[in-house]
Amino acid sequence: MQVKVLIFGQLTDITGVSELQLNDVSDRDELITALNRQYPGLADSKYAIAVNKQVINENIGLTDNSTVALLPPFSGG
Amino acid sequence: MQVKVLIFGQLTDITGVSELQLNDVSDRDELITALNRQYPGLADSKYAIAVNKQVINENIGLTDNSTVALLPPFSGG
Amino acid sequence: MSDRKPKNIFITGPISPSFIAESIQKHSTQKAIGGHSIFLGQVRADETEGGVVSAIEYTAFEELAMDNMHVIREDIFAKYPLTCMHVYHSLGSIAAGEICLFVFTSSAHRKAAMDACEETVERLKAELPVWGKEIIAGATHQWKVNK
Amino acid sequence: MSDRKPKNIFITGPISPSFIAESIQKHSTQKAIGGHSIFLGQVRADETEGGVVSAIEYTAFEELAMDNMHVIREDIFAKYPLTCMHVYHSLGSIAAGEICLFVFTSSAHRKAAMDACEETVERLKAELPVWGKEIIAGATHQWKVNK
Repeated sequence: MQVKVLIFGQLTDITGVSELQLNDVSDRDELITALNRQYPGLADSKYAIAVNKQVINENIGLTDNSTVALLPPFSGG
Repeated sequence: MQVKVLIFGQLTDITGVSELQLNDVSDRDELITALNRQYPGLADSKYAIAVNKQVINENIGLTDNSTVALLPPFSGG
Repeated sequence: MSDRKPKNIFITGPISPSFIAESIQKHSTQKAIGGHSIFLGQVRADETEGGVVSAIEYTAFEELAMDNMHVIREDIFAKYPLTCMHVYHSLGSIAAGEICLFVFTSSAHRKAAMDACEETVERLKAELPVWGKEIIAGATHQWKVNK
Repeated sequence: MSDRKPKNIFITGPISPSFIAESIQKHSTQKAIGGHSIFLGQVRADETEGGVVSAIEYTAFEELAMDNMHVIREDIFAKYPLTCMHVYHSLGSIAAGEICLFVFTSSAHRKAAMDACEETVERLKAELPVWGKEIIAGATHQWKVNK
């Protein structure tokens, strides 16, 4: 199973990329754990998570080809 | 003694002119009386009076070359 | 009172979009500005008993209007941290669809610019000796009333 | 939900005064409009610890931003009697002094246009996934924080 992760704003300073693929993460919590292992700076960062453009506030299952976005606080306008 | 009277807005529909001279009116009340005699429609009209660009709310004396303005409700913007 | 002098706010005829664009452009050198608020009054083709309004013909007691606008400007600058304020009002005949009022406030932050713009619009409608004569298609007219 | 479709609000590069003028001009045919309210966001040359901001580089999660803007638009149209609303936000590098946000609301009467404009600005700053990276003269950067 593959999940696409989009990274935005100041989080790209930590990841160095704006998009990556994660394999074998079955839900949000596993995804966060995998991300924090790969990019320890993310653990200290504030961000919301959207799955397929829906912001989620609790753990949910991910499916193949889910697109997950990491959204730090907005600063448009 | 001469007083210049400036007429604005809908009041010009009554007077037909936007400026006139009145002689021998020594204060505001005499001026109003003279205007109402000349243009009876003014007696039924709502307007403020400014003397030398100061809006006045009570009777005051007029001097030679005073400029009096008749100001119906504003409708700019 | 500051040393700001009463400015002529009147323009003969409608206020053109290109005039507005030029006014906006001029502010690009003022790099402390973070927000501009603009209000534009546009002449409506209102349906009235006598017919449809085709234009408004604006007249003013110009000298008194400029004095009163100066007081409004001073009050607004005292109340809000503005970088600048510009106000233009048309005189003469302004056709329906054309712009007759342009109020433009700028500040470091949006809230001051927006609040100042709104308050300026409200005050100038109430305090400037300006009159609008609504021209009805078919040669009659009636006088505008501000709400 | 009405039949209004999500619109692309993003423009690459700064929003030019002439674009704003064209947008205003297009409304001259809409003769029920009495008031336009416009908010413009301009990039400030803020002094920061690291130096002076020379530009802001905007990025967005565009698809989600357009969805969220659609919701805001529907809410604002449901709440205020607007004739129209236009919103544009810049992407890419916008130099200090240039315009990065253009919100434009029109209504028969001024109050609705002004209130709707202000509420739209507040909501889009809070709800659109857009990020501003402040470029500091001298090659460093920091991320903008909305207040």
